[in-house]
Amino acid sequence: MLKQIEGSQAMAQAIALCRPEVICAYPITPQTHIVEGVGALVKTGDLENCEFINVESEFAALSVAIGASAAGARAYTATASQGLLFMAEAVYNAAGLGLPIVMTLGNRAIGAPINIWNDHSDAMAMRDAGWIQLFAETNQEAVDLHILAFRLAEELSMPVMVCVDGFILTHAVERVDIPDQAQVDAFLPPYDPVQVLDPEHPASIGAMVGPEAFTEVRFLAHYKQQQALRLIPAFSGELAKAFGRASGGVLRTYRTEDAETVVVAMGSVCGTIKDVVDEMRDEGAKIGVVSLVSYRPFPVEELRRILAPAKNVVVVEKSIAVGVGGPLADNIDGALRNLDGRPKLHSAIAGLGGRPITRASLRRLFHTAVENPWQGAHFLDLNEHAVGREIHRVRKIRRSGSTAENILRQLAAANPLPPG
Amino acid sequence: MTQAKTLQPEEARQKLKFYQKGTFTVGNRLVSEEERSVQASEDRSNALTSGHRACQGCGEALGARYAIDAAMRATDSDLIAVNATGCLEVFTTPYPETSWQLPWLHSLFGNAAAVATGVAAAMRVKKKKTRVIAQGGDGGTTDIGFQCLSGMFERNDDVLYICYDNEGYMNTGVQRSSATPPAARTATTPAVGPSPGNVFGTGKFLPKIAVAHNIPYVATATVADLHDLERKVVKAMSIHGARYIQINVPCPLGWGAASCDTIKLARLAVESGLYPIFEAEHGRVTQARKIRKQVPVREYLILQKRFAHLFRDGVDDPRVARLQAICDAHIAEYGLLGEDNEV
Amino acid sequence: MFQIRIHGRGGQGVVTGAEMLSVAAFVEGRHAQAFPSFGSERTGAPVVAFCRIADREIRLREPVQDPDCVILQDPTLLKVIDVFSGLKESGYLLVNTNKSFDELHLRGVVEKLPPGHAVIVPATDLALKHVKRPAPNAALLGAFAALTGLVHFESVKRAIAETFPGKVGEANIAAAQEAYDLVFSHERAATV
Amino acid sequence: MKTMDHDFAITLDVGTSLANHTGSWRTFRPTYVHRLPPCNDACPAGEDIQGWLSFAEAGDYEAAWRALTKNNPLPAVMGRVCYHPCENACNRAQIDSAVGINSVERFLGDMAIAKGWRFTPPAHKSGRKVLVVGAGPAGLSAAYHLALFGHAPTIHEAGPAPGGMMRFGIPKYRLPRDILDAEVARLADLGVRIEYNSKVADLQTTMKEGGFDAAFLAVGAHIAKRAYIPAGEAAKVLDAVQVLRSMEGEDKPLLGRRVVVYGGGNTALDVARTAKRLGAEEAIIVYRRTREKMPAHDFELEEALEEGVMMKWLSTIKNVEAGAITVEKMKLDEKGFPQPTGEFETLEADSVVLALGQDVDLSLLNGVPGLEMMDGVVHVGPDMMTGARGIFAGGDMAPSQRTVTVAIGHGKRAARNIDAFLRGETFAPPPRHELASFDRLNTWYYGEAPKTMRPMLEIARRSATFEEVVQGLDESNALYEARRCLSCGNCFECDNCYGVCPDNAVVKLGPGKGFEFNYDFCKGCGLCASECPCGAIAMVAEEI
Repeated sequence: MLKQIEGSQAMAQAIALCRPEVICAYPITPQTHIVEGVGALVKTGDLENCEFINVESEFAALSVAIGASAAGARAYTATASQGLLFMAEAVYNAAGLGLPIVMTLGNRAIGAPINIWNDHSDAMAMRDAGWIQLFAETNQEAVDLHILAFRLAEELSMPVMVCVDGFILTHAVERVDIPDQAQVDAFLPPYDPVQVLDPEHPASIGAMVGPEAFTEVRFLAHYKQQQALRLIPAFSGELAKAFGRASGGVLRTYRTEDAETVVVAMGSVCGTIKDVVDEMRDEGAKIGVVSLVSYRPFPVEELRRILAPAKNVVVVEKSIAVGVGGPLADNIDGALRNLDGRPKLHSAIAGLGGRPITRASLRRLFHTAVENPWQGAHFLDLNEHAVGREIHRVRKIRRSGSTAENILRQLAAANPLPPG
Repeated sequence: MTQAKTLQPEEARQKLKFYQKGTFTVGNRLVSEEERSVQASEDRSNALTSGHRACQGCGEALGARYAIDAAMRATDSDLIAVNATGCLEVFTTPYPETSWQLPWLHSLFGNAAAVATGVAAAMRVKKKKTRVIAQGGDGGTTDIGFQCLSGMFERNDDVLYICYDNEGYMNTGVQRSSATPPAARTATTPAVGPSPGNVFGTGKFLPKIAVAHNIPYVATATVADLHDLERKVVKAMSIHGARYIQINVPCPLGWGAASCDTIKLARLAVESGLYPIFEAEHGRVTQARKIRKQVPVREYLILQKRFAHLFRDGVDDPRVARLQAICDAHIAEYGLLGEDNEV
Repeated sequence: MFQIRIHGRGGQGVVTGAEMLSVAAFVEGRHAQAFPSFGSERTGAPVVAFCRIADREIRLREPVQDPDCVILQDPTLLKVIDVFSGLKESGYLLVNTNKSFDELHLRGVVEKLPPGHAVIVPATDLALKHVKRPAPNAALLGAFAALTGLVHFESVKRAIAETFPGKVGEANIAAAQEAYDLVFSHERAATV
Repeated sequence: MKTMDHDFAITLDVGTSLANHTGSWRTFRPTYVHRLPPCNDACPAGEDIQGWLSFAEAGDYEAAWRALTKNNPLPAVMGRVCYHPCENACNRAQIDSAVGINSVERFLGDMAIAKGWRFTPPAHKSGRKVLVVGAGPAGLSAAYHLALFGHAPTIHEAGPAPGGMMRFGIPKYRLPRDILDAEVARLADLGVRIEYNSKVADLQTTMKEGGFDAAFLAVGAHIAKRAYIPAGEAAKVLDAVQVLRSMEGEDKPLLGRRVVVYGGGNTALDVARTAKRLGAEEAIIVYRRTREKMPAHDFELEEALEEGVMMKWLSTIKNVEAGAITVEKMKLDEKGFPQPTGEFETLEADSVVLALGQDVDLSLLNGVPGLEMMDGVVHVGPDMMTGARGIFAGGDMAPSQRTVTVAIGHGKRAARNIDAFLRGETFAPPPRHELASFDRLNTWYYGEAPKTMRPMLEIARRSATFEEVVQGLDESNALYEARRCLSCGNCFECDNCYGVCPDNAVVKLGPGKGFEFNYDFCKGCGLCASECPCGAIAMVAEEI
């Protein structure tokens, strides 16, 4: 059913349609509306057979989900940013234990400095935890990916993180087609765990594994996650048939067929990029974009196939691995490894801490990549004046205090009114 | 015939009932199987079975089997255990062998209470009667697991949390925890300098904090009093909601004591008043186990190398008196002296 | 694509206004996107919300930089921020005030816009009258429908009713109706 | 239980650690041992007290009685007259008070009489004949054991009735005669022949005529020791043996209203208490030393004092006249010996009874070659055999304490050696276990349970009648008392080892079968040994 609805509410309804049995809620901006939404559905009785547990921290949230999932219940939770880091230990643990928990990540920057706005630092911090990470471009896709996530998680006994840009999607009201219960039930069978805590069939789950078998355990986790590269398209196909629309897949291409410049990005920014691609195509530029849905597992073969013919690959990503550069760019670089005549790779860091990524800036970026390429990571719309002054000042005075504070002071001095 | 001093029938029956040799021992050949302790039974579940890698004389291994076997009997073996990281976890489940014989889950060091909440929630939503126990050492309970534990208490989740309190981080090599007693030497409170060992005036006695959550049941116990321990576990399993039992389990390695003294130390901890044994229901202390044969705390301390610095050069350190004062305070607070109404 | 930017203060229903507007467009089978200037809005702080309306899927996620319409819920913001930033020359301006554009020193802005594209409406007064709360957003949407003709007033009414079920919705609809009527008559007067 | 399909390595099948044999960690191994309980150790009759108490505490009184009578055929008697050194040795005395072993023994003995329990006769008869001289405790005991061995013992008793000094030396109020008779009858029932009024004057002749293969001599000390005391012609001076023996006949001794007894042993007390019962207004015991030095048992003195017997400490009788005696006051020197002070005192006395000890009539041994006699007793070896082959001796005849219990022990030991002798072998006593001393116990596990006091006959009746002074226990009291036993040194199946083993390495074998260690898993921590209440587990170093 088509609705004009806030993204968080749409996701809440979709999650409820997946019949989760245990939901763990802890507030953190910007995912809060989602669990509030599901919680209300539990309270009203619209979502039956569901324990909604208000926990005392994100660490507990995922831990409760771990217990519930190990005991055979379909478990769900949501978090963001600091919350994900606070539960980091449990994030790895859930994956290690092979528990098919689904978690929404309302992507948000990580402090300090504290920042509640969108970027992908949080997802990147947990990219190696063993979870499948799927990035939604729209709220429609966010809805569909959640339904797909439960199917995928339970098929593989592996947790899935659905990454949704905080505010940009979670708080955006837009048109979303919410499937009905019968459609979801037909797509998503009841949870039938491979292993479960059961007094009838006792086992010890969570053993200590030493050097003699740890490598094998990790190999198997890696092997298992790669199965998702096959399953995600398969399930997306099923879902398209059932719901009458294409969602998911490991990635989607837009006007890449003859593109000399291919942009790669994840999440909601892909929409803006598509608009820019259309504009530039209209101007004659051979440009396309790849929207990467599955960041983990990383679709190396698929990316090689698509990117190989291009001359330039521009990676636009909302995170910075301090000291290295863009982690997505690094992964793309890895995908192109040893490729003969491989395209040039241009890494751009954009939208950190919620800075708007505008069409204008992107156009400039794509032109520059082709005409005047840079080395290393490019920070889109960087206030070079502010950083230049700070670098200069730090060179002069040691112990100059917090860089963030200093830049804020400078900005305030330079521009008394924040931009509208 | 005139009776001089003889037992009245009621009195005699009372005495016979408790058959002197069987009052405190694990079993008693003269009472029926049902009246004996779980541990006396040939059919006990041995939930924690042989072949585990605990040190010789491990109090925790003992306490865990006591508690879980009792819970197994109380639940007709319809039980799931969640374990925090720590000695108990490491010595029972190193790949490829486990010593547990019930469904058991280990997740992390600090989240056992929350994981157990999840298991309990799953059982509720699945409409199963299966009961849930979370267990961990004092580090996993009073320190790193404290937040999850408090949350579980506060929500009154249907979980019995058992803390095996050996007063330190033994798994990592005997470091101080918030359950380490004053003056005790640990790897992080070495017995050097002007104030050797752990400082006075710190630490926390978690059972009181548990009581402050107004949960249905809180109790302390030791491996030295099996009947008391089993009774408390059985009682806990008869209650739904959040429950907490803290069991004193001496650690021969960490305490620097002979492996054969494990139970004796637990006994002396109680009999000195250092470790008050009580139970509380809904925020109120309802019973305190009386001291049977009071001993000065010195007798307890002197058996342990972690307190050896208190007895150097044949002179008692003034800290011994301070520890005795702690015992005396416990005795006064919980009313540990006098006749015990319950045996 | 038609882009609207709404300026107001926390508590004035700025975000809800944008959302209701998107619903009104949705009701008409169009694509619409509403989103706030993301942040931890506290009551009284300057707040911006955006709405895009189009006849095809809206992919753009950047904040509205070059609005087709600016709705100013609170004229006191004029001293704080540049609410007209990027406003298209063919754009619309809707200001909630009891004063005139001259009194607000907005003559210059209004004159840049096509005639009849700038209008004032005492939305807060209307809200106080009908809703008994200083929440001018519904009234402004009524005025917006009248000013731009982008959405039918019937759609605005449905959007308000979906957002505020029951009596509150009716009161808001009444406020919107009065604003609509006010602007509609004003516009007709201007065009006649 | 089906195994689940599960993850590699991180999920494990239950109980798989049984493959890990932690027994290899062990440097000390626990072993179950039997240690000798101090009661058994102290019992002159060699009773397995702890053994029979363990039946009694389970309420199986017949089994208890049968276990008891393996060593002692006269529990009802012994339950009255034994001075119970077992109780003095009892470890429980260090906790609260000794277990009332003697009272439980009497309870069992009395129950056996009441229920008519009989001894089980031996399966085989040897056809060998053994002469037993004297039907006192030693003789009866030896005859009993010999009968159980299948031999044919015949007791020649000089007197008209069995019991020896039990009958002629112990007053009725301490040992009712029907009890004695009942237990002797049970022996006769087993096949012990007793010929009364059959004094053996010449051992060799009797043996030859009777065709005996061996002999056990157990003649009691019936001859009173005398001391020279100047006495007037009208003075009435008797000896204790004479007085107590005449109590068994028709004519009771005439002692008068004021009786003085001279001596400090149990016999002196018996005489004084008998005198009170015969109507004496005053019974005074004159003893040359102090209460602390008195050889008589303190509990008997207490009973005597309760009954009105008076004591004259630190006094010797210098002269006896009709109606009065003169005593000299004594004082103890530095070494504790009484020394005369030269101070004299006169006491009224209608009679004086000397209770200064007894001797054995050894005349029957005249002419037996190889016998060695010294200080009025026959020298015997550890096997109770005298210097003459095949001739054994015990009881008062052999050098030792002269108590009924010692005599019963002698009888048993002699019987075992006679049995071996008859088979041409040497009896080798089993090695004695290490003593289960108090420090071997973990007394924490024993509940608080003070000793049950045996009811006493009220004072008024005690001084007027010969009714038994000390009463028996009823069943609940006896059971309670039996259960006070700590079972020192011997497993009583308390399950402590089974319970306290952190490695589940103790296997419970079922009721009555005890436990065994599973050395595959025992790490040798020693908790089982420490927490064994009764010290029945020893830690032994592993051989490396």
